[in-house]
Amino acid sequence: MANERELTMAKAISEAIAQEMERDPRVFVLGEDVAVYGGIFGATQGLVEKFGPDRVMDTPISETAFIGAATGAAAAGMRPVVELMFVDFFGVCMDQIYNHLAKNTYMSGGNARFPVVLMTAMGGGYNDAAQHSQVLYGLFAHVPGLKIVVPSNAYDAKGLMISAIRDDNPVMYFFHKGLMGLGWMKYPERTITPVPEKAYTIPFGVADIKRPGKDVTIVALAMMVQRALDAADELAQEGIDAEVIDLRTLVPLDRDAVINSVKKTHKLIVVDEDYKGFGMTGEIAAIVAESALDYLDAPVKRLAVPNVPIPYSRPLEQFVIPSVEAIGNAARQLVKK
Amino acid sequence: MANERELTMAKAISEAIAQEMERDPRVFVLGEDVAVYGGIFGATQGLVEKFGPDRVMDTPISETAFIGAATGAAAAGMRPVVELMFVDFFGVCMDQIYNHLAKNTYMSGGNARFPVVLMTAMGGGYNDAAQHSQVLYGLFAHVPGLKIVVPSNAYDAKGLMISAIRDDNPVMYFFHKGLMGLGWMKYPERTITPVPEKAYTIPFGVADIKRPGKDVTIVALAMMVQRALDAADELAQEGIDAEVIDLRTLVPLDRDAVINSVKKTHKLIVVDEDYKGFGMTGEIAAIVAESALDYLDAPVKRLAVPNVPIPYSRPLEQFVIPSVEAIGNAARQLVKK
Amino acid sequence: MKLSRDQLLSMYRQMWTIRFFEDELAAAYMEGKTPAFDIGSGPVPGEMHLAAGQEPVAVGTCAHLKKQDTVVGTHRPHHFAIAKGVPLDKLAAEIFGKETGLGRGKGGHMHLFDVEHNFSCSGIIGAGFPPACGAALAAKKMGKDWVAVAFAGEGAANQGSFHEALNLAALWQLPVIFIIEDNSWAISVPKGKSTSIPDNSTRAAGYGIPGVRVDENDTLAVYEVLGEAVARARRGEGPSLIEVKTDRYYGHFQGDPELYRPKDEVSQLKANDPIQKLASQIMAQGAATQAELDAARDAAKADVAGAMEFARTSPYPAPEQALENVFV
Amino acid sequence: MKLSRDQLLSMYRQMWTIRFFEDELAAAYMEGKTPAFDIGSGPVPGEMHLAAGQEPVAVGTCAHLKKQDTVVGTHRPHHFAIAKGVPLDKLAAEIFGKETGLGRGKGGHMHLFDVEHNFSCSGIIGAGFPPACGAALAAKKMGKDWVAVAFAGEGAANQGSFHEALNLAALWQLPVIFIIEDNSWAISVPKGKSTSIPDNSTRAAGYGIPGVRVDENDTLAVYEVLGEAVARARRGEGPSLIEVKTDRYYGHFQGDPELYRPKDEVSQLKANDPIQKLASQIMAQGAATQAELDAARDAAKADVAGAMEFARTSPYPAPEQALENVFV
Ligand SMILES: Cc1ncc(C[n+]2csc(CCOP(=O)(O)OP(=O)(O)O)c2C)c(N)n1
Ligand SMILES: Cc1ncc(C[n+]2csc(CCOP(=O)(O)OP(=O)(O)O)c2C)c(N)n1
Ligand SMILES: [Mg+2]
Ligand SMILES: [Mg+2]
Repeated sequence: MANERELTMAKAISEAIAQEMERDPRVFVLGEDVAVYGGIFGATQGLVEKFGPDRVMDTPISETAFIGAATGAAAAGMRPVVELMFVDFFGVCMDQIYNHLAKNTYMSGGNARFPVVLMTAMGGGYNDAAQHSQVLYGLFAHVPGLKIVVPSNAYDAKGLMISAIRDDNPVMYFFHKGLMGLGWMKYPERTITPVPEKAYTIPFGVADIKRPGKDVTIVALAMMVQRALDAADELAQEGIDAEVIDLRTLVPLDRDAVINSVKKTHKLIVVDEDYKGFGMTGEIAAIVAESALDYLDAPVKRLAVPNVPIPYSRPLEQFVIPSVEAIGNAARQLVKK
Repeated sequence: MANERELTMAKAISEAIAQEMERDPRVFVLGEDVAVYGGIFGATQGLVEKFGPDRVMDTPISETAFIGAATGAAAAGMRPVVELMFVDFFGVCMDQIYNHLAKNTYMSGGNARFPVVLMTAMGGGYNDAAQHSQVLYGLFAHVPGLKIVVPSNAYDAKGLMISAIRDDNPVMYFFHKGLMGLGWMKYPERTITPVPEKAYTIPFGVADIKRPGKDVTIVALAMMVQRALDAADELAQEGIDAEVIDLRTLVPLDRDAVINSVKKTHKLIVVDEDYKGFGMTGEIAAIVAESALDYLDAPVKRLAVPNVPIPYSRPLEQFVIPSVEAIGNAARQLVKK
Repeated sequence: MKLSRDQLLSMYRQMWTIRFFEDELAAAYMEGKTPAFDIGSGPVPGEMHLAAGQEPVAVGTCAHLKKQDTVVGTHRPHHFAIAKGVPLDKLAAEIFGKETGLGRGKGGHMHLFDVEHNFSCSGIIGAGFPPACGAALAAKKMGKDWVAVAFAGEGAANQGSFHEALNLAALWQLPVIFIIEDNSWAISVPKGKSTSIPDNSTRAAGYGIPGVRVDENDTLAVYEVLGEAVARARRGEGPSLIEVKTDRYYGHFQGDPELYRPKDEVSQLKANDPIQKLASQIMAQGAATQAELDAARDAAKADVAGAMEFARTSPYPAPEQALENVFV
Repeated sequence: MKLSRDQLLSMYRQMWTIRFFEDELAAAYMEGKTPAFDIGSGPVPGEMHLAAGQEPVAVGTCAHLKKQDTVVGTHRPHHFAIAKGVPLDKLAAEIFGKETGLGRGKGGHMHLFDVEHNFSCSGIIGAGFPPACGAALAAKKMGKDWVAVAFAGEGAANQGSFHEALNLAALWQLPVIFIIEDNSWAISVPKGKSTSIPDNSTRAAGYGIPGVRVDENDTLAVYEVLGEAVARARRGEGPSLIEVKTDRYYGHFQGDPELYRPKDEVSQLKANDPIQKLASQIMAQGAATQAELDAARDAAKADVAGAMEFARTSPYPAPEQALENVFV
């Protein structure tokens, strides 16, 4: 059955882009090693073969120039999908991203449109150290003007990418390297899912309850969704019924999904591969402290990278990125209380 | 009496730098318009006249080059004070700041030192629009490796600057334009304070209770401290006794000051001139939800810029930056409950 | 390239429109700021960078451009906007922070977006080079002969974005023209203290593209050089880099004490005023009479007065509008 | 500049040290990654960029440098580190993620810091230019004749940081040398698809400084050209820009399928191996015998074996050490 076809996240993303390129001649792709190589993490695999080098363009290593060019091309009527190879490199081009792409629509009073998808690889766990392992979406969610998309499996990845390309606003699309289903990097089984062949969209701002539960709410994104699900499986055997909420987009943010879940479970764990301070875990905890305080039975728990750069050595890196075990233990502690 | 001498924040900062330059020949200053002009916001006024152009260097408009050069000079034994004219420009040089200056010490296993003070102007309220009005310290506090200093008056500004220059770590020092006491921009009276002539230090990570109170805790930084104090004055006349906590540094963060105050007042307002989402207000609220949940009598209140770029037009800008009135009303609501 | 009488008169009028616009703004800016200057007060608050004296680079360039061509300006953007045809009313209203402005009052003087005339600008130095490349890339992809022009100050030519954009444009043979407006100053820093070579157009050699410097603040000289660059771009032969010498009459921003600037510099510059120069050139060519020139000037003055009136009488946006337009 | 016998032998030995180091690492890297390749497995996980074939640019340059001189390397840093004198043991241990490594296992192969030998590097393309300027500025301020060298790939020369640093260095006459290592590839992108001109040294003209290209992967040719550049810098006459042609033997990173690369490219390159070339040159000069060359090679091999052994037998850091060293 066609519907039962399973894809990796990388294939789901490249298929989404290909389908939109077929549908809309204004869509084109640019970035470092996106054409001949097919994207270092495979997000653009097969595209240059299908659409040729005018629509799938390898760029020089000059992120400011080509991301800024995407903004300019969008203003002139195109719909670029531009790849920043690792999100960790944002510092060389952040001005074009946040002072221009993100703010131009607002500064124009809504008159100008910038339909750009800025996609980027994120995440650690394979010892790529401090400059190649971060997720950083919290930082981009902090500054207004970018929609922030962070899929955790192939099905979501395709639908969210199609929504991103069709959106008339700048969308930053983060894919976790360890979820892409690459032949050369370990990935959780669950990230490979059935993916419909036809194009479909997933709306932004709608969290997905990846596992319903009644004892404790676990809010997460990307790899941490997968780890939360693994933890939930273990917890289930101990009689603890965890609800796992995959936010899927940080901007717009599905506040209600979090609040409603906490109203049901009365306990909240926020798990993040981003730095702990001043980020996603704080925001989610704050939303609950603002809007569902009386429903909380126990202090909020935050698991995240403990405000240190990502270390290289394996035991160090494994220590700082929240593990299945750490998530499980947090839940056990909360439920015991 | 010498101790009673009052200074503006701009003079306090430039005096601190001058005293450290006298004390330590390794200290030098570089940045755009820091020499002949004396710094657009006066933070380096009088320095080139005193120390000459070799120690106070005007740079080309190339923040990546000169901030990266500060890092390299620090590695080689100097102690640069480098100015990024407006924090809003960070996007052109963020890679040098956060991937290098901030992470190098960690990546070297603590073997390399980078005693750089990166000082920068922040803040709105004078209609300078989306690219010249942000505070953004939440973003820098999110990424590890930078100490984050944000003074609210002249006394703190001098002591914190001297601590910053003497620190062997990278310190990012934010001054609010509207607190500098400039002849050409309105400022709150209270930002001008007595400032000792002698050099003195203020330790990082120690919040200052700018006004003790028992009914509600208001946590703030910079201009919002001044507005909170104004609101507290009004509230006092209505019989509401607000405690105003000036965090002074975000990294390190004085968690205990916040927690202890909430344990006393049972009510928390966090006021911020930064964007509301994924920032300082979330972090402070989360700390309380983690560590003092049971002491909270009422939902946490967050006042901050509502996730829009800073608009230009006066009524729009005044709407998005928390006002004395808004702070007062939040306190009134909380205390009424 | 021979300019017709109408073209010359229209350029002359544009020069005056720019000059009057800046002078009127300079006056409006001071309202509410005396006796005590407060940058946040008056009908036009915030930073204000005026381009009086710099008309030639804008007018001489934009005379070659069509509506579909893209212009990206700088933090000192009014002369470019006016020369590109941005409606004066909406321009002025935006600068006054009014609901009727180009950006409904959200952008302000450094952030002007006119979708119809393909004009935009930014307060970030050097930021205009990459989006201009993108507009040129789009034109190429769409098979149009549209070109894009990025203007920037001589101070901006030391930003990394300049190099990246030049390389990209040359590599992809984009129809884009980079114009460095050399007014000798970047705030208080003179060119010799910021730039390792005297002439930015020599940097073109590092990208294998033509580089030309226009060494006088002369509208027709700019027009001449840009004619070739624009034609080249339209023919699909790629980018050019042009540096134009020009003169800043006002301070870097209004309120700048200009202590760094030789006292008589500006008065000397004004002795070679480019509007007078253009008038002489037109008269020397016998292309128009003094009366015609005066009429053009008067028309410009009236246009500016009308725009200022429109701006002043337009309503402010309602405060809650601040929450709109983050996304479309 | 005439090299003594000892200098030549020491350079020759260094070339072999680099080559053996990279080859040994290539082997170690695959441990734990067969039959199924997983980048996060084995004693050396993560990305791994090897510099075998690129020895000349490192060895020919660093032969002019003293301990106090600064070198900033790239994401492909081992040849620079070894040539600069970074101790092999600590270098290898860092790459194996061990407590005894240069950065206590925190940095890894792209982030090597040796304070004593003034060596550092970064995984961010183009990021090394500015800190090298800073080291040179510090030397100048301290009145020392120390120089700084920033190495970068030909792909990096299109980053904005390159332009900014060149301008700053030329403007301030800093004792810094920018060396572009042209191995023809930036991952899968050949130079002709990234760079608008054939030779990066022509970009020197945009800054008014000397630019030279070394057109062969030849250690002595690099040595020769760098002699002048380093001497110039030490004399206080400012920066130089040098591009050196070199050859990448391995993939961009280990595990790179290299589908973009002509099949026989590497074997052709190896026919002109720079270590063999240096051997022939030394022999031709009569500076050393084959036996002496062999002894140098064997010594290099033993050094590398010792370093790998040190790395393998050193302990891992304790997990909680992850929380240390954010600040000193
Ligand atoms: C990235 C960045 N750095 C610094 C500034 C502050 N700044 C505004 S205008 C200016 C000088 C610009 O000089 P130039 O490019 O020559 O333009 P001009 O003002 O002379 O028109 C500077 C440094 C900025 N806006 N953006
Ligand atoms: C700012 C930035 N952009 C992109 C990358 C990804 N990247 C790593 S190596 C590389 C190619 C570098 O090519 P080159 O400078 O020629 O060095 P080589 O690998 O050939 O030694 C790229 C694009 C990066 N590390 N940093
Ligand atoms: Mg200028
Ligand atoms: Mg290369």
